[in-house]
Amino acid sequence: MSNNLQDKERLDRQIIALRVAKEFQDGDIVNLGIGIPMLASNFIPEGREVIFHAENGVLGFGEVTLPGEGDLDLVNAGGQTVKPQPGMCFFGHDESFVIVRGGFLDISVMGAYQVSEKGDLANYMVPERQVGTIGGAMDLAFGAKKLIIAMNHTTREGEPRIVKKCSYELTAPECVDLIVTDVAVIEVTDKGLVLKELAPGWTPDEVQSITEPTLIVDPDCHDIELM
Amino acid sequence: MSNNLQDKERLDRQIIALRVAKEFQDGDIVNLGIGIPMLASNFIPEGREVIFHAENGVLGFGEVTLPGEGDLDLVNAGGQTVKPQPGMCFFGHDESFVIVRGGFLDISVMGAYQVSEKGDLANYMVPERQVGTIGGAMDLAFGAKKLIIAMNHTTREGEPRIVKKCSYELTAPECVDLIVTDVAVIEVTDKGLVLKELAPGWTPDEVQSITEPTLIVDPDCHDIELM
Amino acid sequence: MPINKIVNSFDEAVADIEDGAVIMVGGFGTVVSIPSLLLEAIYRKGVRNLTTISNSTGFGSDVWKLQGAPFPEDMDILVRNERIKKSIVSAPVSALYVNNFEKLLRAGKVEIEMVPQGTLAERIRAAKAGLGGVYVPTGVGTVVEEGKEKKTIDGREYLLELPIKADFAMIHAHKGDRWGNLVYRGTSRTFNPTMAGAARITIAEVDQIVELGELDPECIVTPGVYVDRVVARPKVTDAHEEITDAQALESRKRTDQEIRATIERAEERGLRHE
Amino acid sequence: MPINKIVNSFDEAVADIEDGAVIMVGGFGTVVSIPSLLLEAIYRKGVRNLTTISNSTGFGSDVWKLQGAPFPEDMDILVRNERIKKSIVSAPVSALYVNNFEKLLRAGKVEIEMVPQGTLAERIRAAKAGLGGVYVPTGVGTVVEEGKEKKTIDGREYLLELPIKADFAMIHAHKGDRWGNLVYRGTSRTFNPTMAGAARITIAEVDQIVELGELDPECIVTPGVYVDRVVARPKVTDAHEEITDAQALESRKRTDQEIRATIERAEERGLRHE
Repeated sequence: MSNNLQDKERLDRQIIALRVAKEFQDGDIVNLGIGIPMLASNFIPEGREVIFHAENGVLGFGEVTLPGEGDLDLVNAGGQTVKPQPGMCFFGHDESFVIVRGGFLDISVMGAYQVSEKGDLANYMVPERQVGTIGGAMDLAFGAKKLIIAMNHTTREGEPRIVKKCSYELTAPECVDLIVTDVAVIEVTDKGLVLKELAPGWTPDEVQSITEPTLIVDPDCHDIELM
Repeated sequence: MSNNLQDKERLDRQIIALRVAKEFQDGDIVNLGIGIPMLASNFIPEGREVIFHAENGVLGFGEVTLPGEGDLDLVNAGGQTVKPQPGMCFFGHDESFVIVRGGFLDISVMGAYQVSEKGDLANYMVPERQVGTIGGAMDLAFGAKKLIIAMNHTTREGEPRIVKKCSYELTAPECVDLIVTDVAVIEVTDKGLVLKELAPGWTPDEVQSITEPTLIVDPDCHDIELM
Repeated sequence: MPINKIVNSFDEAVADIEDGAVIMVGGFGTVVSIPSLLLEAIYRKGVRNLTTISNSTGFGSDVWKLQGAPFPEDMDILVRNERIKKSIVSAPVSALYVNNFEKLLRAGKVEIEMVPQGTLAERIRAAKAGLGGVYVPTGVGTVVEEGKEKKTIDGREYLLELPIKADFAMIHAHKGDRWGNLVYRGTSRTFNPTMAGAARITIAEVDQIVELGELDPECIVTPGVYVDRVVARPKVTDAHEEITDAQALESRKRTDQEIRATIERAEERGLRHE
Repeated sequence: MPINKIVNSFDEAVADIEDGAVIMVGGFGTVVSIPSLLLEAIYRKGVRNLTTISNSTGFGSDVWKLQGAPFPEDMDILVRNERIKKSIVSAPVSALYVNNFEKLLRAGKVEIEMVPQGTLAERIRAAKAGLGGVYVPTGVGTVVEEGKEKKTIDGREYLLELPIKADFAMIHAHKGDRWGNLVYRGTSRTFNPTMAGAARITIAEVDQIVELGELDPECIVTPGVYVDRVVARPKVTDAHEEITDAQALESRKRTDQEIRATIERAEERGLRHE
């Protein structure tokens, strides 16, 4: 990869989250993973009502509270205190994963180490340490109707994270629907990976050069849309 | 069978229920089937605290209300309104049968058409109509720690209900622990059926004469004890 | 747009239920636990050849009218009007009398799959929970095991029981809100929360619709995520008949006398009681 | 005799837990959902070679002390003191730092069976529900399927997952009564109600013991039938630190600024936002 791409400006975490949030439709039940995904809760499109699920047993909670405020018995799956909201309800872990595995989540958003061209996901085994934490990720990957991955397009070393075949342990095969990175929005389709949107200043060729599988450039490929 | 046995005085339903209730130990979780078993709730031994379960989703309800009184949303499995009681709680059918199948019931009491010498139970298929209702009986027979059958010793026609092998469809094999009839109390053991108690005026030979399998007469066999 | 699962009429709530649909119907024995007005509405709609999943086949509205029930229909409205092709059921007939379902059964007009009550609940939950099946001990060594895979696990035999999924689940709850959150009343939960979410579309008939936030989040039994439509029963003035004091006293006296008489009879017969 | 499941001390509550016991421990990430004092008590008792079943392996009391938690112990008390022979767990290590469990793992001092979180919950429920096993889709095509029976049901592949049963389940609840009925608080239910009843003996650590009848029968989450012992935490005065208005305002301003800044940055970069 050319060094100039390494230095080229990419979207930051907040803007990735902002783009992810545009996927939330009215009435969607959404689970947000730790990290960039959780930031998306700040950017629900105006006028849409979205219900958040957290695997620790809550549906319909509100925004994250100020640090140190909030009730410790009202937290999201990342342990952040959140605000109560009308319509919210609580349940235990078995029920929480009936909701996940039973297909009641419209959208699950999580991070990834690698995504393959078939939509295989690898995000639980910490590569350099050869240990991992499956946690709720595997159930979410198998259960959610739509799985969105929010991640940086390449590793710190500049290696592609979107690969032909995952070299890390799989979280789930053929589960990813949409990949939102710091340089592009890519849809996983039966025909392959379709490049739909680009970070400002990026060209399809540049994105391709840091992506292992061949991308299908959507005829309508355009700058990332945030509205 | 001799006619004089047919005419010999037997225990009535209420007294059978009274005898059954003597089995309830302090703290037992008990499910009572429709009919004679439900009558047992009137005769909990003095000073013992027993918690009743009904498969429609309640634990810890109180006594049956007066007819026409009571709350229609607080009924036992037979549809009789019962009184609320401190400690009571409600749940749905899945949870109710987790309790049954999971082995949380100390005692289940139900009626029967036939019980075999191995403790096989037949109580769901209405013999003369060749139709039946499994209902909750099968789960209760498989799940309860102790299964007590309360029934008349013979059919209306005087045929034994305690048989070598059930001729009716089984509810569950080898599940019965104790049989309380209108003439005897019989324990199902690995060695066979043990005659433990007799209705007043009845002899072991008389009970044997209306029982198909051979009874082992307990050395301590005595009149039915109600205390 | 705010999420709003509330629909305005029972006919609207069942408008997309077609001939041949697979429907779950919540409740247990007594009519108060049953989605009576949804049952009436699909009867009115005239759909036929239904496959129904329910605990029982109903006692019929006549029984419940005698009790003064304001909404007296149960499964029998579909049974007696011959709308059912197949019934997956735990308690199809009565030991005490020949019910309408038994008549259809004898006439060869309905198919039946009888399922132990706990297995029925577990199979319905399995559908909701996205499971492929569950190994259940209930029924081993009985007619229930016919045609089922049997497996010994940890020294005990189990039957493979498959999920039961429906096109529509019709349930009854006490209160509901616009997100579909539900609470029930007393022993009337029964199969209702179990079935919520086990069908493509879950329709809840509620006594009362409340504002979002009125239901205590600690006490919501069915999370709204399982529910697609909520429809309210018309309000009824409390039709519950007041029992007069004289009647109550008389009845209580009878019960007490019976208990005392039993103990006396036992003692007369030489049975000690304390 | 009235039923009374209340025991008077944490040491008494765990007195019969022996070396080599299989124990379930409720809770999730944050310490408020965890039976901290029961964990302390079994640590004090000195038992070793435990098999533990839990969601995670703990962050350690230092983290929670910083947050001002009055009862700061989590699973780490058993991990760092090397009391665990085998851990059946969903979230054993952290992506952010090397925790004590990972150190033991690297040193070969602990065995691990890692289970997807939903499968862990379902396997625990299966034990409680008397099931022989459940077919779960999660994990097909991953390392989770190793050594497991795979079955295609209705066109989808599932893994046979077996029940996880324990000798003791240690859980945390908000309030309990002498029958063992329990209610929880907010998001602190987690694995606690799931594990209640899945062991030979279930021990509930509660914030408060209440009189029988004080808990609303419509809102009891764990029926007492699943619980064998109830033990109360000592009362604490509300240690929750009051945030000053100035701090709150400052923090709120920061968050708002960040959101606005994000949108501005997006627009500067030519990304329309509305």
